[in-house]
Amino acid sequence: EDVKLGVFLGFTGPLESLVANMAPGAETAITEVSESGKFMGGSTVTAVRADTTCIDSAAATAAAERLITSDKVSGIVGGDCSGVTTAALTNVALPNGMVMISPSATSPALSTVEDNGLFFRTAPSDARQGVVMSDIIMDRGFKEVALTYTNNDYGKGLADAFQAAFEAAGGKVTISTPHEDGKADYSAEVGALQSAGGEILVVAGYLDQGGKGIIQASLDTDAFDTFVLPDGMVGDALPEAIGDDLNGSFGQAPGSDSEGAGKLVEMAGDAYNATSPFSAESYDAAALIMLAMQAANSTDPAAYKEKVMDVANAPGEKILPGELGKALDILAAGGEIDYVGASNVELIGAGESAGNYREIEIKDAALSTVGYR
Amino acid sequence: MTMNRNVLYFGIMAVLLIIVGQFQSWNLSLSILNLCLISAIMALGVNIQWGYAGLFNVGIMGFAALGGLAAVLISMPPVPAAWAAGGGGVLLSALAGAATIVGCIVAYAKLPKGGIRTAIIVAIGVIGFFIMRGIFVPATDAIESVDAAKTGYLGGLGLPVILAWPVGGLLAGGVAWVIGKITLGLRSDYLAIATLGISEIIVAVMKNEDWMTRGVKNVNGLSRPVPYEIDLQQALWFQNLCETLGQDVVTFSSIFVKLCYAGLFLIVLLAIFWLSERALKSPWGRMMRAIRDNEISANAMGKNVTARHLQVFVLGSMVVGIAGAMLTTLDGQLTPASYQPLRFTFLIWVMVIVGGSGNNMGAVLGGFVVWFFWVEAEPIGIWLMDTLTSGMAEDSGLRAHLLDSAAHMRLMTMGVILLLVLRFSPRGLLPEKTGHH
Amino acid sequence: MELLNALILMANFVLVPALAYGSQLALGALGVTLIYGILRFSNFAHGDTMAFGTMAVILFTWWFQSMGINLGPLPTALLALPFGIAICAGFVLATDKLVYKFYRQQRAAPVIYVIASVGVMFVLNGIVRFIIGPDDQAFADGERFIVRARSFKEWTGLEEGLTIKVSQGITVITAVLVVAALFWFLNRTRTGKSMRAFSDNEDLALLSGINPDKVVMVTWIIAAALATIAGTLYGLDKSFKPFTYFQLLLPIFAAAIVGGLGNPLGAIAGGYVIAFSEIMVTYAYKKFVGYLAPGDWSPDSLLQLLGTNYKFSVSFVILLLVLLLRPTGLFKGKSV
Amino acid sequence: MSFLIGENMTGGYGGADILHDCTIAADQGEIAVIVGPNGAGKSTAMKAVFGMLNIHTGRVMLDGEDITALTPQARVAKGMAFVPQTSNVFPTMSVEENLEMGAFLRRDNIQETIDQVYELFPILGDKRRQNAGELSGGQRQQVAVGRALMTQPKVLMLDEPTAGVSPIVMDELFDRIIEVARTGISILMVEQNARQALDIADKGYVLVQGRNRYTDTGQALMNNPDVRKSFLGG
Amino acid sequence: MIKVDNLSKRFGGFYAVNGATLNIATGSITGLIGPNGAGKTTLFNVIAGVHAPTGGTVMLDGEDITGLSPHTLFHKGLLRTFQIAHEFSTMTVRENLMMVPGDQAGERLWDAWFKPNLVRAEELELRKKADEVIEFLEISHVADELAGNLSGGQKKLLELGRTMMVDAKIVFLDEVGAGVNRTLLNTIGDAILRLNQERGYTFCMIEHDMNFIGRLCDPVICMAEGAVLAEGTIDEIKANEHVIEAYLGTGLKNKEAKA
Ligand SMILES: Nc1ncnc2c1ncn2[C@@H]1O[C@H](COP(=O)(O)OP(=O)(O)OP(=O)(O)O)[C@@H](O)[C@H]1O
Ligand SMILES: Nc1ncnc2c1ncn2[C@@H]1O[C@H](COP(=O)(O)OP(=O)(O)OP(=O)(O)O)[C@@H](O)[C@H]1O
Ligand SMILES: CC(C)C[C@H](N)C(=O)O
Ligand SMILES: [Mg+2]
Ligand SMILES: [Mg+2]
Repeated sequence: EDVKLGVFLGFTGPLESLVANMAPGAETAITEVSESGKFMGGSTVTAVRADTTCIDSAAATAAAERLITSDKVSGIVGGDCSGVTTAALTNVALPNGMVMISPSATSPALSTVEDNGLFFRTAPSDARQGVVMSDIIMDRGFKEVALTYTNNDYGKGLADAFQAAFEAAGGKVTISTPHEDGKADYSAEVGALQSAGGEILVVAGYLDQGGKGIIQASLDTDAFDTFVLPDGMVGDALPEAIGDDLNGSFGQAPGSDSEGAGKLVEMAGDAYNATSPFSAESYDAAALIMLAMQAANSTDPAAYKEKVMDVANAPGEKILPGELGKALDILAAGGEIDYVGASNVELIGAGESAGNYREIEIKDAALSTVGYR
Repeated sequence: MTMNRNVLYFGIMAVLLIIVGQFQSWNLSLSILNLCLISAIMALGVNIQWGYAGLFNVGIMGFAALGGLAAVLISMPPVPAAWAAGGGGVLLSALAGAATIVGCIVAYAKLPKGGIRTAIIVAIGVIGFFIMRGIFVPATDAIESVDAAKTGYLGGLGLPVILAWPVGGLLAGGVAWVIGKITLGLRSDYLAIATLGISEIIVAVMKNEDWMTRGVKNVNGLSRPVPYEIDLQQALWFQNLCETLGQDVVTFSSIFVKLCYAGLFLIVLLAIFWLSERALKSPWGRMMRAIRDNEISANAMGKNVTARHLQVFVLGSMVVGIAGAMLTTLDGQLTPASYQPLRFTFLIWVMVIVGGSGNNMGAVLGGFVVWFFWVEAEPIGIWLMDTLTSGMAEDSGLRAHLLDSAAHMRLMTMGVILLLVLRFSPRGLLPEKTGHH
Repeated sequence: MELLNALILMANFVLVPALAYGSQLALGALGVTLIYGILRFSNFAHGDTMAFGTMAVILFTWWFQSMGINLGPLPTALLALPFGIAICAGFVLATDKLVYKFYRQQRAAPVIYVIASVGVMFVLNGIVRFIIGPDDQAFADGERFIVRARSFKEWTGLEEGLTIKVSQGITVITAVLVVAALFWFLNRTRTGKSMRAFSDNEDLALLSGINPDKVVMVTWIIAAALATIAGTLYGLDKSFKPFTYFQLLLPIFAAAIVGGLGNPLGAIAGGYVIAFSEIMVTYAYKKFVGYLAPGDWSPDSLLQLLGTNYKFSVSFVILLLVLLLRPTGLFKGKSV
Repeated sequence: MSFLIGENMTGGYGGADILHDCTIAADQGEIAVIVGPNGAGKSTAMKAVFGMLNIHTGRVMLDGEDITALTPQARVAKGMAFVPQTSNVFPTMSVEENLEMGAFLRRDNIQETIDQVYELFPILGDKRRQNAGELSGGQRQQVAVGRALMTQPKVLMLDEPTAGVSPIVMDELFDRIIEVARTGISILMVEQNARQALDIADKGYVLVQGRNRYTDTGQALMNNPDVRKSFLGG
Repeated sequence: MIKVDNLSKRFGGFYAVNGATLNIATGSITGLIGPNGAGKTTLFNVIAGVHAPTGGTVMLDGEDITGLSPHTLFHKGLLRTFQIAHEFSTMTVRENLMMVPGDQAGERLWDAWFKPNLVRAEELELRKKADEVIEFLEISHVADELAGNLSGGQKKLLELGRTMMVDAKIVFLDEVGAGVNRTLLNTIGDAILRLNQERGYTFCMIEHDMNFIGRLCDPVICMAEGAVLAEGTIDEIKANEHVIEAYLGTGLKNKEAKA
């Protein structure tokens, strides 16, 4: 039997370059499982790509529709952006009883969305990240920050969460201003941010989008020299592109002490960049679906949706990327696993990642991990 | 001849949808159909403006967004806590704004012309603006902090969402009236960029005024004019129905829902089509064509060109607004960030031109054809790449690259289709019939 | 001292960036305005043509870099520019032959060209992403700064710094030169005049012995050159990413329209109007006023007229105001 | 055989034929005038001679050479010039630039010719910097004729050059045309101011419904009562 | 009927009309002549509301109509034709005529939608009228042709035909004769006379054909450089030295030499 999984990400549109590393992440897991020969008594798994466009709900809905009703997938990895994910979930997945595990939709609103237990995410809600980021900044002794966010549900949600946490802890946000991604010029934003003042600049954006533009322009004009980088900004591409000037900037991204992330990077090799944001989460999302199927011994979403939390959390044997074959064996034998994966998956609440964060700092124009929270 | 063409093209369209139904799925086919219907309505709206009157409105996106806004304002339940926190303030600031405008108008009318008048008007405007903002900003801050993750806005009226369709039309029409008053003196591409700009402004407001629309946090869970699949799946009569039809309950429930939507949309489409067609074929349509052809001359022949432009601008925008409200209803959510000119303005224009501007049938056909390929271009692109690369070695770099690029082939496929249609029938698939009366 | 600080602050955050951004828009708008002026349609594929040309330049730049050829302090891309222009021109001419020529023969309405250009835009979109991918590409090298804020502060002892990037300098100079050249070309040379004649009255141009094919060809070549130059300079200053080039289309059109379509001077003026209005209206004047105000007093509020989230809207409001006063733009553009 | 001749031309704009076996010709130094009712096909015949319209039968000869297949530009290069009846100026170019465009193919100094045109139509000299689109109807017509004169052609074809010009300018124009013809240039002209035109014409054609109805010398046509009554307004 | 008082119109720094003062008597056929660029068309354009005047007033039957828009003036019975034909080129000749009458029920959306019978009856009426005009202008064979495909002269005829579709008070004709066959022009002249006598139209016409002017017009006004140069009967005008110098000229010089 051949099982199909939908890889439902924004292959075109404003996040296309992030997705270039997310989709292979998910597909790595799929190939791994498929080639192990141990999945549900020797079934193979294939990935079917579909484009969310990240922004066009109608197109995303149609694509999800196609995945479920025409390609007959048994589970969906995706979507990527919170907006289209919500649309596809409520309009298509829910009525059709399809499981969706999103690697990257982090909007706090998704925690409470009505989902009949069909929706999970391997990314934590931004409500949590806001608190973590606030702690990190406070711990480093900064009391006054300027804040800019990418103007979408992710950026806004994260910025709100952060501002609330930071102000509750006694800090001051001098200005909170959105920026649009993919725009031609960010001089206006940088001018306003600099004028408002602040010791450092928090950039809740995307590293290859407006976020990078803002940082570049800030450095060029010497508006700020230290930046706080939340998940969407953490990736090798940024220090690579900007160089030594970024040294001293810090931030956090979902992730944990696990060796999982490193493993995935090894597995990815040169084919894609597994340290790119949400690449690891994509691998995990795909893995979780297949492991849950194995545990339920069924590809019927109604059956395996119950197993997702079980395989993701303790008790059981810890599973890292590259060990999916082992996990399948254990599950087939009726054993239990605690999937750790590339992003140290721990599902809480309504099925979202608990939110382990890796604190990073830029040193010598490269990311380095300085701790975990 | 044209009759045959109509039948032929719509026949082909039907066959395409059936093929999708048979080979992909009926669910997909129906959801394409639903979007086709909505697109057709939008295309009709644009056709009324461009095809009838030659108004180059590139602000479709804004009017569609206003329709979407109406859906939220009509159907979402009100948020009492938010109203308590800042509802009064918002109303008050609206009053202040209105008072400022009235003040300016009165000053303009009553005072003698000259520098002093200008100064006073500016003063009233500036002071009024700051008073308004002084009330407005704290009120909206208060509203937005009411459970921001879930609400943080005033909510709507909690009425049945279907009411939002006409209201969306009225809202879009009202705004169009104001815009038209300001911009309709502009010609061709100047009007185009002005309307484009205004539509960007409308969307920017929807994206940033969280107290009204939740901004980029989106409004989810709009109510529906048709039953929910989950409810159907549980309803006894529906299960029986499925049994008699020999259908799977889950699949058929979503098919059923889509059919309900399709029915509603079709009714709206037919009504608007009938009205448009009737108008076009009447002396009113002849007058509009004359205006489109030569404004100076039409004006000299006693036609009030400005008034007619405004009329047709408002009507067309209303139609787009209705379609916008329908679309948001179908989506079940309002995501202001999804209003992108490419999708909501250019694509609609492509529909009108590919279909045949000036011809209502053409606009409808354009809506169908273009939406169909907009959605199906992706699988077509992938299929194309697969076929192209099937001869290559499994591990060839080029093959991987080609397959990776398949998704981008969507735009490309779309472009190629567009260019081919325009090449082989430059005036659209169903060209306007000129010289007919 | 305080006054100097205030001035440098404005220069650093308003004047220099707006000049550079304005010039970038102007260079893009020149291409749009030229096509409109001569071939009489709004070319929506221009943004993607810029991306295509820049892509060609980048590929050559990489090649030169790999061979160790460079221009010292100047970016290698400048060396690659002529090659990029040649490729882009070739491509654009092919497009004309395959797409637009047919409509010219048909004497199609301008809107048909516009929509055809949307089709070309889609196709170009795909081609560029296909060849170079959707990602950011770095290709700038050489010296980055003419003046750097930190060094500036050290030299002058002022609190505020001033940055001028090499790319900004090149952009502004190029924009001015290109406009002057284009203006001279269109109004003073035989070929330039014949192009205007063609745009005015095609039939009569034929009757004057003007070769329409040549006019069209020259127009496209210049447009391709402009697109490539604009795209490359923009890419050097910011970054190259295909999607951004598509997004550039809107402000570019706004600039061309504010200035008056078909008029090169208008394109420049329009570029600056859009850039300055975006930046000045949304700038927070808090710090500026703080420097000027006596003593240590500084305002509490940001003194920002409108949030930067409305910066795009601001430029469109300005555009509207300009059009209401001058319906065909600052410099009396054409309208078809 | 005449210097310029459109022989047995039959053709139209794609629909039904407009011209039927129509022949018009002018010899060197000769003024040939075409008259006829509105819609008779006079302008169409001119366009056919200039290659702006496909004729499926018949041919056009210039100086003994068959030029039927040449494009309009190529005919300009061969020394033909044409003033169309409508939209015959470049509206957003200045008067002077309009004239320069007339001399587009010339490589010699054109200033002298420009001065001659200004002498002929003094008003144009005054308005040399003004855009042609802003001129009055009659002034425009003068620009159009001036533009054609700039070519220094061997054959000059004028489609109603005097429509809308004042009597004094019309006289100047006809005077000039006679002068031009005297230098050996062939002139082919459509006119509704038919009597004045036939008065100076060596040869006249009356075209009706795309066919030659009468062909004779200018004087003979003027004296033909049928022609006078039906086509020259009595 | 029309009183133009000290009217002026400036383009840039140039006065195209410069203090023109004239009267058009009710029931007259007033001729307007003058050298090219004298400002005749501009004068028409200002009177008909196409351009706003720089100064001066225009009265229609004692009512100040300065600066009113063309469509308002149309409904007051003031019609005009254009020197450069402004036909609706993508509509047929018949449609060009049928669209003219104002206040058609079918031009109101509500009636167009919901009162088809009313509209149909009205259309029949209009069509009949249009066909009469077409017949009269001898363009029946092109009645269903697109107006854009007409010959230059035919367009001029259509231009005139449009004024015949309604009951006008005063009609401004800008060189209807230019490019029109002289035999047909005589017929048109007859029609103008008939409209003038039978229906009481007042005409004001710009023309360069002195025979035509002479046959129809009394009085004749000659403009030059934006102002009125002379006014009188045709014979007075023809004899006026200023007019001869500026406008009429003294005939061909080269003719004899040629013969
Ligand atoms: N839009 C304009 N801009 C500048 N000058 C103009 C404009 N329109 C007309 N003029 C000038 O005004 C003067 C009067 O023009 P008008 O068209 O009224 O002349 P006219 O008397 O009708 O001449 P004709 O007999 O040639 O039609 C001309 O010299 C012309 O150049
Ligand atoms: N572009 C065109 N397409 C189709 N038919 C045309 C076109 N131009 C002219 N015709 C038709 O051809 C016929 C002859 O037109 P033409 O312009 O040659 O007349 P003409 O003799 O020059 O008349 P006039 O004296 O009015 O200028 C007319 O019946 C006209 O309707
Ligand atoms: C791909 C991601 C960065 C998306 C983002 N986290 C969102 O929720 O929209
Ligand atoms: Mg003619
Ligand atoms: Mg005139």
